[in-house]
Amino acid sequence: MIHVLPSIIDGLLIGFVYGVAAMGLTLIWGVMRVINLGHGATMALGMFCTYFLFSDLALNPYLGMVAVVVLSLLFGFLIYGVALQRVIQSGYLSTLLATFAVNMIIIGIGTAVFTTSPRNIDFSAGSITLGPVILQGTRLLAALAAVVITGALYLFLYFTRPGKAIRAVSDNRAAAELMGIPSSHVLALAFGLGTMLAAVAGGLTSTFFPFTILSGATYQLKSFVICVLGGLGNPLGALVGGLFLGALEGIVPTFMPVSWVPVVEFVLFVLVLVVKPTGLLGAK
Amino acid sequence: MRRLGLGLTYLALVGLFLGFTALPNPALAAEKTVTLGFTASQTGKLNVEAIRQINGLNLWIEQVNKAGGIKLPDGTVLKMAAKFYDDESNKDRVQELYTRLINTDKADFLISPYSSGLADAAAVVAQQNKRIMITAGASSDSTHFKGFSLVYMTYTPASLYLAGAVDLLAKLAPEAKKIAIIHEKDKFSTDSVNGLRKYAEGKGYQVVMFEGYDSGTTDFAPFINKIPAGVDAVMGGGHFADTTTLTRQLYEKKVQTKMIALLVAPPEPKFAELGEACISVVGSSQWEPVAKYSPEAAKAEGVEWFGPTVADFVKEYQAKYGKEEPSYHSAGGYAAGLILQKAIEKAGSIDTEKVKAALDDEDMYTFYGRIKFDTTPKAHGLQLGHQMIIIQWQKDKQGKPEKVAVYPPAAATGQAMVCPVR
Amino acid sequence: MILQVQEVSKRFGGLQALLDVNFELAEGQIMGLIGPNGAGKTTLFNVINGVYPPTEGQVIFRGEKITGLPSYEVARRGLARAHQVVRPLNDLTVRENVMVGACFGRERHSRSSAASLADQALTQVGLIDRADQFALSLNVAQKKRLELARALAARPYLLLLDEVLAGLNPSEIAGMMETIRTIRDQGFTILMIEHIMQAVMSISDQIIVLDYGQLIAGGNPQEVANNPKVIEAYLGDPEMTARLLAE
Amino acid sequence: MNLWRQPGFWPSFLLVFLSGLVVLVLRQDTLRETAFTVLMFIGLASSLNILMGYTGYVNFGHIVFFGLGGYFGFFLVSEMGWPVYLAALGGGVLSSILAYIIGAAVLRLRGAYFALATIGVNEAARAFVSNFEPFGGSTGLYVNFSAYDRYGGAGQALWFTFILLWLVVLAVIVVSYLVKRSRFGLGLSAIREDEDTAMVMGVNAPLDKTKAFLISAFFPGLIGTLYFFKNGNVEPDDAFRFQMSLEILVMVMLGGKGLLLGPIVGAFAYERLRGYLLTSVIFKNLHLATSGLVLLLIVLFVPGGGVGWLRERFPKLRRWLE
Repeated sequence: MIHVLPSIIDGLLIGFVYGVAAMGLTLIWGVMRVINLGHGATMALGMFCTYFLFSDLALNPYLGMVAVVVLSLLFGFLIYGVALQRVIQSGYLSTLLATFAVNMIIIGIGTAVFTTSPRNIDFSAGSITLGPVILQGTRLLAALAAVVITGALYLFLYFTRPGKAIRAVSDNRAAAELMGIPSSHVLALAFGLGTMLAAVAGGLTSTFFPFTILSGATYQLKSFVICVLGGLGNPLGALVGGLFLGALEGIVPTFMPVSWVPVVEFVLFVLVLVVKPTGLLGAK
Repeated sequence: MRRLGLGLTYLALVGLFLGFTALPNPALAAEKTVTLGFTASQTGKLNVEAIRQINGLNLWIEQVNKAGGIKLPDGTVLKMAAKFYDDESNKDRVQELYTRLINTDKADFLISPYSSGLADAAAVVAQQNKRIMITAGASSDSTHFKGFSLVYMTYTPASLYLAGAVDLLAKLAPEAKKIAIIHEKDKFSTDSVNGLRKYAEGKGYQVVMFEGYDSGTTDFAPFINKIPAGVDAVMGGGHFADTTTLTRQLYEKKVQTKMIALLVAPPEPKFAELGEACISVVGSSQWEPVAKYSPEAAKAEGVEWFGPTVADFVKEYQAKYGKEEPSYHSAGGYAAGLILQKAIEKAGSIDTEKVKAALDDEDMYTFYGRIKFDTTPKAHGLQLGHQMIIIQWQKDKQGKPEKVAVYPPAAATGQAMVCPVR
Repeated sequence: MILQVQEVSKRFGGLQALLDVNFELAEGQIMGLIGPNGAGKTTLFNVINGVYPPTEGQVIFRGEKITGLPSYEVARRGLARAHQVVRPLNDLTVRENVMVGACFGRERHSRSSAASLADQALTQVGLIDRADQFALSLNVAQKKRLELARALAARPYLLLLDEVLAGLNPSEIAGMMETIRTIRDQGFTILMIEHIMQAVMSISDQIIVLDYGQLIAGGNPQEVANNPKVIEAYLGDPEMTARLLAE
Repeated sequence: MNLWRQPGFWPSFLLVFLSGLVVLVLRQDTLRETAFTVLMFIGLASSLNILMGYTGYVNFGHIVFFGLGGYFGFFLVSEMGWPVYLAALGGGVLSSILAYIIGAAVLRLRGAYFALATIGVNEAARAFVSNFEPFGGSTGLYVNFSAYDRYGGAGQALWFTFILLWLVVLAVIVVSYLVKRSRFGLGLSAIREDEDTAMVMGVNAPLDKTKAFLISAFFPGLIGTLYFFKNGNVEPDDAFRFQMSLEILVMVMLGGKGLLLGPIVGAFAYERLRGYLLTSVIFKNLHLATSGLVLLLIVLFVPGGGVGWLRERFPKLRRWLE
């Protein structure tokens, strides 16, 4: 049982990054009632963006993240304007399919341009040995970055005007509109932020895992699980859900084959949805 | 329709044959194009290996045609032509495209796509439509337990892939007892490690960990964390991308063991890009440019030699595709062509039944090693003649990674080393 | 008695929506249910027809306990309802909307007999001309009539009408009142929530008054209108009441 | 009801009937393979339509029944030696039983929550099957080639499988139509439009939507068995491809959900479009992106799908385009 500790720590570190991706998804859901099926593809774009900044411009991946933030925010606005604005009122099926179409377009163009050969950011931040635990520097930094981003998001949502507007719309869309918050701008902003979080999470992941344009799919599914565990529409819940999932991925393999982890994850996902759709944290 | 098409081709061939024998000038031999149909993963997760394989095959086609084609006893000259599609590493596409290759493009012979899973899917279609398929880049034993009679294998079967590594371990570290196996859960890797496990346990080793990961896995931390302390060897892996990542993470996590032996990726030249992480990693290769197969050795064993020598193959390959040395995927692609060429020459025909009989009979040495097929109904087409070469990455004089053949002794170009302290 | 509501209470979290509500409704009558906004009238309807179960108490319909039964079971036993906020099935035609009532109501008609029943009900509410339009295309007054027709087509023993007059103009109200009277004359029992006092007073045989979830009065329109508690809670001004009754 | 007198039934039935017949008459293998794929998607999309179009429950995991039913049917063929038609029936029945169990849990959810849960069900099933040894774990199951002998060799077996698929898809069309025109179907429409109101009107929504789920799940199980039998093997990644689930959904939307003809036209159009893009020189590398663009345009500008648009544009055609 010596390996439990490193396992859990590895899980928690990656959990922070999962959490950031899931926060994006849950923010979009909370404000827009849209399940963004283009989330994974956006993450993959974040990975590529970081990769090219690193390999072509020799930009440190963590500095590169600033560029990723700006670009992905704009990209989010673009998607909202082109694919979502028109159908945002037509119910969840339309928006699901619109985001799925965006996903197909990104993956399609990505495959044609980047091919699907795996890429690797050859960046090492060393590793730290603490007794039986060996921590990879890149994972540690990614977790740190995730905490910083969460903090920044919190400050934004609670202490700025647009942030408060987003929260207001998330809580009650009809009421917020009555009070004159420009809903459509808020929706665009929320989608931009969600996209940004996805791209950043992708960028962070790319510093320690190889990736292709298709890599986002796995993380997108994990994000769904996390959002449901943490309560759909609850950004803080998403972070906690991410940590929970990370820890689960660390603990479960210690007593059953690793390949059973997804079975546990998705069964848990369905159970929580059915029994407590507000999430493990949420009120009944 | 197909029957009709075949019949017509027959009639045409017979007609041509009669026509030309009647003609006084034998120099005007009939020329016929033989279509080789295959799909390749130009996109999808297996494209690196697949493209090498295609390069090998295309080199063979080019050389055959340059040499004037295959001449049949009746004077017909066969020119080779390739017809291929991108299968995107997707099985559905493979089946759809092979059906198309057979029925629409009228392929005479089929070469398999790269990887056991895809080859398996294609083999079903080949057999259903009664076409001969030479599999290259596919080594699942199980493909040949399904009752196919027209599918022939170029590679050493998966179950024997890492057997040499176990033998090497016994030599290198006689006190070693415990092996941990981490493998991709696809057909090929599963067949390999099942064979490995059986072989290792037969030799008295203890398999202390046996875990599979999904194709496309990038995070191996949960697996690496499960490796028990004091393990003597870590074995397994899968295909290039995942095995490379596994190797890197084994290094980053400072896993201490005597030997790391992995599938598929280590023989690849690109594996050297891992730098320090690849040092001492052992892999098994279907073929290496340093291989010592020669017409003389073949003669000593009393087996016929066929095709170019190892040196010629490497030279021609580099001339066509640039500096990079051919890998075993490329060699396998070329060898698949040779297998077919030899059989067609022997059969003196491209008739499926006749070529099949020639293939069943085939026993030869090539630059790629010996080729001989199982002809029992239970495992028809399984490769019996060919042997694996065990390689290891070591540091050369400049400290750069260098690939050394270490086993079997007959093929070795250097001494094997134990995994250094990390 | 066709309907007996016995000591029904309903609590949502900390909110006591209904408390100890008791009343009985005799067959063939029209009973008006009145009370200020938020008094719990629609909640009472929801409890009666099984949208949610009461926290305490019993609902007995035609001698049978229906407390806690799901709403479709209640509907099958012969209790139909027209909603306050119209809820047409938008992508179905008007006729199909009404057929749903006939198919799944008390008599459980087959699709073909439901069609003719639907046409009858549509004729009765004066919507037959629009039978083939999509429900989406109706205006509010027409949608109200559609609600009524749908409930009627179920051939219920008891009709719950939730503010079917709200949002209609005076001539539409007169028409609807006429329709309700004919329905009663055909032998349906009706329990109706209504805000338009003049209408409810003139049409009801009995009236009960709900205030803050409690029943504060009951009786014929005259009695209720003169009940000081009612006047205090709801009507506010006795003179106004007198005027209303005089009209 | 006399099916033969229903104008809304004929176009759909004839379309599928004749296209199958043409393939049988021409007897070309390549054509059969293409037709097999198209028919398969018509069957899958039409069966999804029963739940998604008629009942309004958007199932992202329709493929789970294709996978599980197909796996079970294939298991019956390869391990138990059943003839393929009985095995397919077995696969269908198992799918329905599973739908009953899964439905008991997830049909309590509505809207996007239901959609999300079905994604989870699909992933859980895939992960489970790839660890489930009786089904061959991650490497799946295969039939020995001799299994085709009882149908007169592999070539004949493929034709036989094609005919079975054709019949199954015709059955899907007939059942879809009967459901749509029945009292039960009217109840489903009511549930789709407003479930609470439907219940107040007497529709037993929990039971009816479970029934719709069962029917909708039955056919993918049948089709899955036939498909894997044709392929000769089954593996978890082929059986539970989320992408394929989404494609089926796209087909329903493309043609028009809730209509009998919609999924047929949608499946046909989508498959042919993809086939064209894949073989075209210009679009070969961009086929996915182009399909995505087409989907986006449909969602944004023709939400009723192709057939839905025709119905709106030409009201006179409505009775034919059900």
